[in-house]
Amino acid sequence: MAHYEIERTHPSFIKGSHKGRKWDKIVPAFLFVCTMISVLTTVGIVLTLVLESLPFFADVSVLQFLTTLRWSPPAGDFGILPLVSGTLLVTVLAMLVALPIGMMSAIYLSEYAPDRVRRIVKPVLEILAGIPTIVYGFFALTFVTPLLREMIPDMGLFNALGAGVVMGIMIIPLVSSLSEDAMSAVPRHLREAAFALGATRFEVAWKVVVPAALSGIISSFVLALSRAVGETMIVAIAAGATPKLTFSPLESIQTMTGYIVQVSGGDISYGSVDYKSIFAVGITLFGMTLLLNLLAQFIARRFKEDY
Amino acid sequence: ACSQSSGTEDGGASEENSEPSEESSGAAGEEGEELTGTVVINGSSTVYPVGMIAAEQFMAEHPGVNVTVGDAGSGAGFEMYAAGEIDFSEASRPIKPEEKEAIKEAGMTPVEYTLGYDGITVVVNAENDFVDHLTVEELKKIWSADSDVQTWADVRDGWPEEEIVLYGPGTESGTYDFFIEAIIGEEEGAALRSDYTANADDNILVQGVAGDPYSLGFFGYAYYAENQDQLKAVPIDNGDGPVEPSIETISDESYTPLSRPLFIYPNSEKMKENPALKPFVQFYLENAKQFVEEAGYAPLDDAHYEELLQKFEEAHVDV
Amino acid sequence: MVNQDPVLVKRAKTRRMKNRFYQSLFFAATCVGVVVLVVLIVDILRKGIGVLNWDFLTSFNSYRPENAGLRGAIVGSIWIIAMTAPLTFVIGVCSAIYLEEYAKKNRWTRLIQLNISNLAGVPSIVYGLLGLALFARGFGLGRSILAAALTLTLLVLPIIIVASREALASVPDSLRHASYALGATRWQTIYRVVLPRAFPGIMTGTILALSRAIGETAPLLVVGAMAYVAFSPRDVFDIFTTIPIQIYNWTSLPQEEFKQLASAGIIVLLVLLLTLNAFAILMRNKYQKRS
Amino acid sequence: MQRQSFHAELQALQQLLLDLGERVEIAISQSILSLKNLNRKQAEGVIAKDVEIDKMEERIDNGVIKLIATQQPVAKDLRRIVTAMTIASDMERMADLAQNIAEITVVFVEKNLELFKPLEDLPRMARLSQEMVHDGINSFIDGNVGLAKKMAQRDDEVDRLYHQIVRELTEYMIDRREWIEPATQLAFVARHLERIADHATNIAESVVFIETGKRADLN
Amino acid sequence: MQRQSFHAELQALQQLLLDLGERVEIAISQSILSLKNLNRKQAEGVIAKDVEIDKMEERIDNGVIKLIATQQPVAKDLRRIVTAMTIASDMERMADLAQNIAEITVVFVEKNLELFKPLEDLPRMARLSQEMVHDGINSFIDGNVGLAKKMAQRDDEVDRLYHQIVRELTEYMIDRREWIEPATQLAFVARHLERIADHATNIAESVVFIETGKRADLN
Amino acid sequence: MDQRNTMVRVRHLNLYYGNTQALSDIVLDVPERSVTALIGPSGCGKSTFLRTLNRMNDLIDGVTIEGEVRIGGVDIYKDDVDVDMLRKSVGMVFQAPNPFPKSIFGNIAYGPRIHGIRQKRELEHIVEKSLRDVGLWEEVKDRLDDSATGLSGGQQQRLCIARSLAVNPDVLLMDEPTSALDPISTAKIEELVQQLKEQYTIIIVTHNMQQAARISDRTAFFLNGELIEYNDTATLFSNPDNPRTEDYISGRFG
Amino acid sequence: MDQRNTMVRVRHLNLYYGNTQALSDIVLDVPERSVTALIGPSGCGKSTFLRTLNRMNDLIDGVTIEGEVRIGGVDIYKDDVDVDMLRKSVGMVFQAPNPFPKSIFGNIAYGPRIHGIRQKRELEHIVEKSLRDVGLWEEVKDRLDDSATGLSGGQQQRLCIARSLAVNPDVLLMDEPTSALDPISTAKIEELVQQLKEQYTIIIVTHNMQQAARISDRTAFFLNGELIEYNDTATLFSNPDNPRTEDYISGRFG
Ligand SMILES: Nc1ncnc2c1ncn2[C@@H]1O[C@H](COP(=O)(O)OP(=O)(O)OP(=O)(O)O)[C@@H](O)[C@H]1O
Ligand SMILES: Nc1ncnc2c1ncn2[C@@H]1O[C@H](COP(=O)(O)OP(=O)(O)OP(=O)(O)O)[C@@H](O)[C@H]1O
Ligand SMILES: [Mg+2]
Ligand SMILES: [Mg+2]
Ligand SMILES: O=P([O-])([O-])[O-]
Repeated sequence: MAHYEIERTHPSFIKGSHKGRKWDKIVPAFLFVCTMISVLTTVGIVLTLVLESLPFFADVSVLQFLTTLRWSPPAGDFGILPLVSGTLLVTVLAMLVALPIGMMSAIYLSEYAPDRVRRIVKPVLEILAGIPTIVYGFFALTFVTPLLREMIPDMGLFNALGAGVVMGIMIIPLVSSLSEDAMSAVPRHLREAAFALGATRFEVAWKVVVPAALSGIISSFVLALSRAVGETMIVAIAAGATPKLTFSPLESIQTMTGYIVQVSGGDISYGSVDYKSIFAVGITLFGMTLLLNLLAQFIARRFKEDY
Repeated sequence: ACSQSSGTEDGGASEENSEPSEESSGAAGEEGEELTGTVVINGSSTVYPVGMIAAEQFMAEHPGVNVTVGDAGSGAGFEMYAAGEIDFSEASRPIKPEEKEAIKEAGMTPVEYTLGYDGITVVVNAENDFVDHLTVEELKKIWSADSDVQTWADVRDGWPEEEIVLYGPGTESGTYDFFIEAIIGEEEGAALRSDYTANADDNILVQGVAGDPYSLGFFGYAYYAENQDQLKAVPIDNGDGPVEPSIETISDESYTPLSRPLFIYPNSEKMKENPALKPFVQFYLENAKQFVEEAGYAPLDDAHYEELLQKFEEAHVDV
Repeated sequence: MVNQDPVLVKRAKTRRMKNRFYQSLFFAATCVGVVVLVVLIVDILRKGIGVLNWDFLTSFNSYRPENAGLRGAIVGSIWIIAMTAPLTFVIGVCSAIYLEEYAKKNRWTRLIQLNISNLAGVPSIVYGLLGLALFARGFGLGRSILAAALTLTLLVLPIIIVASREALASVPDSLRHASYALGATRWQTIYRVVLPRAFPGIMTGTILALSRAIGETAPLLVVGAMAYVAFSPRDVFDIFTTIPIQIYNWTSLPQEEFKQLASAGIIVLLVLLLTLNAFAILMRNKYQKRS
Repeated sequence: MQRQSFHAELQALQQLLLDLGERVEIAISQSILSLKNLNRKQAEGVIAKDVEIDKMEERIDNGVIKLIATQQPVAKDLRRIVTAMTIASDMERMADLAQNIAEITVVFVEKNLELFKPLEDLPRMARLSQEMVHDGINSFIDGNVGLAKKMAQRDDEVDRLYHQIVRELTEYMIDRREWIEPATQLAFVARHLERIADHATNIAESVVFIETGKRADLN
Repeated sequence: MQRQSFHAELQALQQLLLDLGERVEIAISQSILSLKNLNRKQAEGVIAKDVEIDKMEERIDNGVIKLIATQQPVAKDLRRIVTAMTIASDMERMADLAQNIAEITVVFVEKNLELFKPLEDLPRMARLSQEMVHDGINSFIDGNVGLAKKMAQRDDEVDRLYHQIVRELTEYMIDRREWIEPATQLAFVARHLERIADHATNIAESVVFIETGKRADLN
Repeated sequence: MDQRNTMVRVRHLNLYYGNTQALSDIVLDVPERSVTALIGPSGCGKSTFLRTLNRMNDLIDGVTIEGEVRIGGVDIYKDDVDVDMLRKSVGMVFQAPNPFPKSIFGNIAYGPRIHGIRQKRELEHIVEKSLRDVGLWEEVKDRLDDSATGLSGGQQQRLCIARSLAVNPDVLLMDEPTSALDPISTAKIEELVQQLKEQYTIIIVTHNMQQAARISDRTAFFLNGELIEYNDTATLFSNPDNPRTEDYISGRFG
Repeated sequence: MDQRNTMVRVRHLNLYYGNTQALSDIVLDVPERSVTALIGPSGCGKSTFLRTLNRMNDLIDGVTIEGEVRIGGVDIYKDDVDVDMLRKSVGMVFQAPNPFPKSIFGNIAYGPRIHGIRQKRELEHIVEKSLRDVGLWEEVKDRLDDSATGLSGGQQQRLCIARSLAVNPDVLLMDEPTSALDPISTAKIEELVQQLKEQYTIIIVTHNMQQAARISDRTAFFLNGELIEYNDTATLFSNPDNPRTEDYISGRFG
């Protein structure tokens, strides 16, 4: 091998010959501070909830809080389970509406609809998610529930069903849009592969696109789920304010969020245990959404498909 | 800017720092000169309409003053009072000892003024033709925590054996507390039965009772008054025969025991630093009867309002 | 094609029919959302359009329904958005840039990411509790526009961060490499290549986050929005109300007239939101066409 | 193993060369035999077969061009393929020379010339040349450089024989006038055989080139 | 125009061939001249130059292999490149034959043989062959199939001359015994020239093949 | 070769994307069990033509097709043709390997499953046979349940070919199947194509002319949507009829 | 050629991704103003090696580098080297054309701008010169303000080369610059490389051995992270020293 002993010397990239890189020091520090804000937010939320609920747990033991089957502050019964069951009931109902409809809409939009239709319908559906929730609350109470009561006469005016259905409608676009995004992200060549094997559009959608987009779809489900768990105004208005350990969708119930918003707008003394209980409920709610999100992360990683 | 400016817990004395002095200097209370400043009211949502009427009418006379009214709830009102955040608190129940304690600890003394009454109205569906009245005992039987009333027949013999569907405010409401006090009794831990349909919004309760032929509910009189076509008020017999709620029967205190007093607790300490506050309170009390009526509540007799003014003047001669 | 198995041909027919059936089903499902939206809007229009006029937009609230208007709430909402928008935009985009472009992909970053997606799922009322304790009380901002704006900023921050991160991540690495290979520093690369390309995506996320902020009720109730505000706030320390708060308040009053006003308020809010959404959609369509 | 089709085609090409080599060997031995026995028919057989050999060369040329056009060979593969063409051309030349010898047989028969002495050295030369052809082909197929290089010695022997034969023939011519014509013809035959050996040496050189990438002068 | 570097290399290869052709022409004319004048020095010059010609053929071969290995030519380009090798080999053979003629000159001078009559037909034959070489190269460079095909006629003329010369020389030999040796040598010269013309015809055939992709038998 | 039956018969095919014509009057016959290569510069319509043969162009809005395409004698643009069944008969392999994000087994079994084969035994048989046909069986038989995306690029592409074979097609269309692969994987695929032509009619688009030369029996040269020359591969590459073909294959172009 | 100065001098270079070694003891000298091709099977470390020359590997976490890399005599892994300026001196062109989503002008002017050139006149001059150098000027001079993404693939790649030239590098690294292009665009880029070597030292990775053979002066053959042979291109392709090289270039592999 030849050697070329005479080397060029070219010191232009020795340090010091280049100015104006101060930004590269300042910028990351600033960006880091911004990022820390969201961390501090969590710290703030946890601190607030814990500190404010400490006096409550001084009065009501955690065990009592978790195991008592009744929630009746005037009677001194602080069992979170009725509120949890109310929350779960409404959430399940909402999911029963939102998941199938959202999912089917997503499939229609991504696999069947002509491009023009998709470009119009998708944002139209997204409007549903942007409508303030108190609007939905009254829609549930004054439109949907009466309609439902025509069909199920012995249903109460306040009921989990109406609230759940409307909440489900509200979160349809969460499922349909995000799932559609996930399905659209499935590369075209996978679809072509299936078509080339003689698959029908339905078979392509159901056996190729949906499985490939599963992690995105499940993420959208979980996002919808935590939105449903955390939704306040619809349930406050339409589901009633009756903490009840029940799984009947026809009855009036109360959710955790409903309880918090009603107490914080009520007349009870801020010094009372009753009032402090909203922080205990808040921390439970926070814990539940945290759990859901962890689950979502786990599932998303589990179903992560690389195509 | 507004009058409250700091969240420090040690009361109002230290809070004038950000007060716009150019607005208040020399203008305080002087007749004929333009009054400026801000008054912040918060507290009961029941009393809120009264405060709003007062605010609006006061501002019509004193365009330089801003009066804002919140409806965060009686408890929240006292809370903010203690925190020194508001000039004025409204309540649909008397202040609780622990709330008074908190406010005193912050260096303030809440003075209570009763504005009038809200009659808590027991209502049934307009189609209900068998309920002519209810006694207090019957109400207690229906609503007590250990109640075994399931149908109307359980309340009074001869009434239909139809399930009685109950509507009422939630536990967080002042009305709930008051109803317990008036009907169930005053002992600690007393509660209503928990299987009724609760809601914080009286409008929603109206809908409930109106939509359910065998329902029974209770809420503020104003909500009944606005919906008389769908609801029927139930006369209450407190031993002196059934009395139907109306502005008159509530006003003359013949409608018992469900007449609930409405209060305001102006912040005396704030008056020292907020020149607009005293004129506003004075205006409020001077016209309280009219405001209460206009809001759909029952006023007291004129003598009461004179007493109120007197009490006010005594309390604030120094201001 | 050459010799078709008759069994397969028969099956193919049923498969084709199955496809048709599902196509109809999926179409119907899509219609559900659209139909509900139409019903909802018609319902609200029916209730509220009667009282919607110029006076309604320019008058302050009043105890007389015929005089009551939305002015204080509109101004309040605008104040809050004007505060929230730059705050969330700057903090959100900066966080996203840090996480996507600077942070090493280690456990801490994953933890921060988990934290952010968790924050996105925290119920808004919990933010209200935080805003009350932290901004109104802790920082002594009181029940002010600033406290509310900061609360909403925290509330919608995760939305912007997630959307911006996605927009940044969708910028192909090849562009970054091209820039580095020309001797650009990291910040020059981000500022001149990555951000311009990700901008439409970031804007879409921002607008969607802001429309969420505009429609929020519960946290502002807790932080202390007023129900009756008959003047326009002058600075960020002023007391305020917002459109959804006003709507909520009107619906709780006994008089039927206020309920109509509430519906009219909802119409105003929807128009505002639809305008913002339309803007976001235009952005996105433009962006999608390019890529 | 990669590129099976390429190697199959390369194999086919080598087989063609092998076949061609065999035919050339036969042509050489038969032509010299026909001369020895003055067998006109045999000679004409050799002449007739030359057309086929030309065709085979053509097939090899086309095969090489197709292989290059379609398989982009490089390095040794490429040398092997390209050289196949040179070797085929050498063989075709050998066959031509054998044909020339066969033609001389025909001249002998037609002109009724006589072989003034039994042929000995010429057949020996022919045998040597023919062996060289054989070894050349084998060294190509096996990539056997050693074998190829050894062929150079035999070529020297052939050259020696050639010069000896030409000298002897010249003497015969001087001896007897009627031997002039047949002797001249036989000198040509010797010359042809010497050329055949040269071409065989060319093949050996080609083999060295294929295997080492370097030219060797074995002549 | 695409693939400039490829075409530059192709050009260079053709230039090499052109140079080679010129040298071969010179070798042919000088060898026959040396014989005519029995100029030993001139003959030795031709012999010495043959080494260079061999080297040139080698360069062409290597150029062809490099071009194929690096440029993947197809179709006419490929035929042109591959055939360049065949043509070079033909030329090298012609140069060899010219060298052989020069060697005969040396034999004449060394053995003091006499040219029993002034050479006329042989130089004519040489001129014809040389022209054929010239035309072959030109038709290759220009891709001129017409010119190539015309060369076949000239080859027939050369063959005719060859047979005539060999017949005459045989007669000379029968006439005078001492003419036997020089006449034999001259017969070889004629044979060599005939071969040179054959090789030139091969070039013509190659040109036809390049341009049409088809083999033509012009011999 | 011309003794074989014609598998694909194209007559006067014109194709338009909206108003722009992408294919002009294509006439071409492909004999069965042979490899036909389509070459030509980028955008000349090779892929478009290929996709007319299994009606993949149906998936694109605004495509108009005129003329006749017969596969195994059937005019595939007639109304009564079942497109799904057509695509079953005419397999397709794409430029970049596109395995489904499923297991190796699931990838191969996908086609048979949608066409109604449910029995595990039968599916296993098909999977093994298809994988053997592409020479992948030995490499993957112990990890049939692993994700197909974990395979190397070359293995993935052979898997995709196996997946096409699993539905038992008559014709196999390949659109630049090796352009995303390294030379060694490419060589494997090329060998595979040589083997597969014993059973299938293969039409392959390639940018690589040497590849076309190496593996195909016949080659079609497209230019600007026209079929310029369709010829024996050896002829086309050593002695094309059309000067534009020669210009293209010898790189004298553009 | 051996009279030329050494531009790139690599001594005993080892590179690890985490714990796995990707380059082993590479020793190699690249003379200035020449084209050096890097060939080898997929994953052998060609791209990795290329990226050590402009320290693009710094962008990847967990990379450890040992040994010495000198460019123009300077050890580029010494502490006092300014990486950004190094990358300015050592340009890089990537596999797929990656123009910025800016105008054609904006693409070329990007580099000069970040290095501080602000004057419009000067920028225009640089843009024109760079575009002329890659033979794109005539094609695009009337639409410098159009988006660069509207160009064809081959034009885009030439634009990317022009963009690299605009910051006036000494060395130009190219990682499979034509693998995404059609044959005609490829030919243009190859011609361009031939012209550019008059001024620049070019190191090019290619999967296409014929390309390496066509355009490079010297070729380096990598295998499993080792430099197996580094030789004159003509020698390497006609008569390689190492039998593994011969096996690879003649496709007898894997
Ligand atoms: N979906 C489409 N809509 C409109 N025009 C298209 C579409 N697909 C391809 N074309 C156009 O049709 C022509 C032929 O395209 P096609 O993809 O068949 O070319 P190709 O020969 O396969 O090219 P390549 O070698 O780049 O794959 C091109 O001009 C292309 O721009
Ligand atoms: N970022 C990375 N982290 C870990 N390993 C890597 C990384 N990049 C490359 N490798 C590994 O280093 C080895 C060399 O990779 P490199 O990309 O340099 O190969 P290459 O020769 O360029 O291959 P190709 O021809 O496919 O581009 C491979 O085994 C690869 O898997
Ligand atoms: Mg294509
Ligand atoms: Mg690489
Ligand atoms: O706020 P309230 O007075 O209605 O309880």
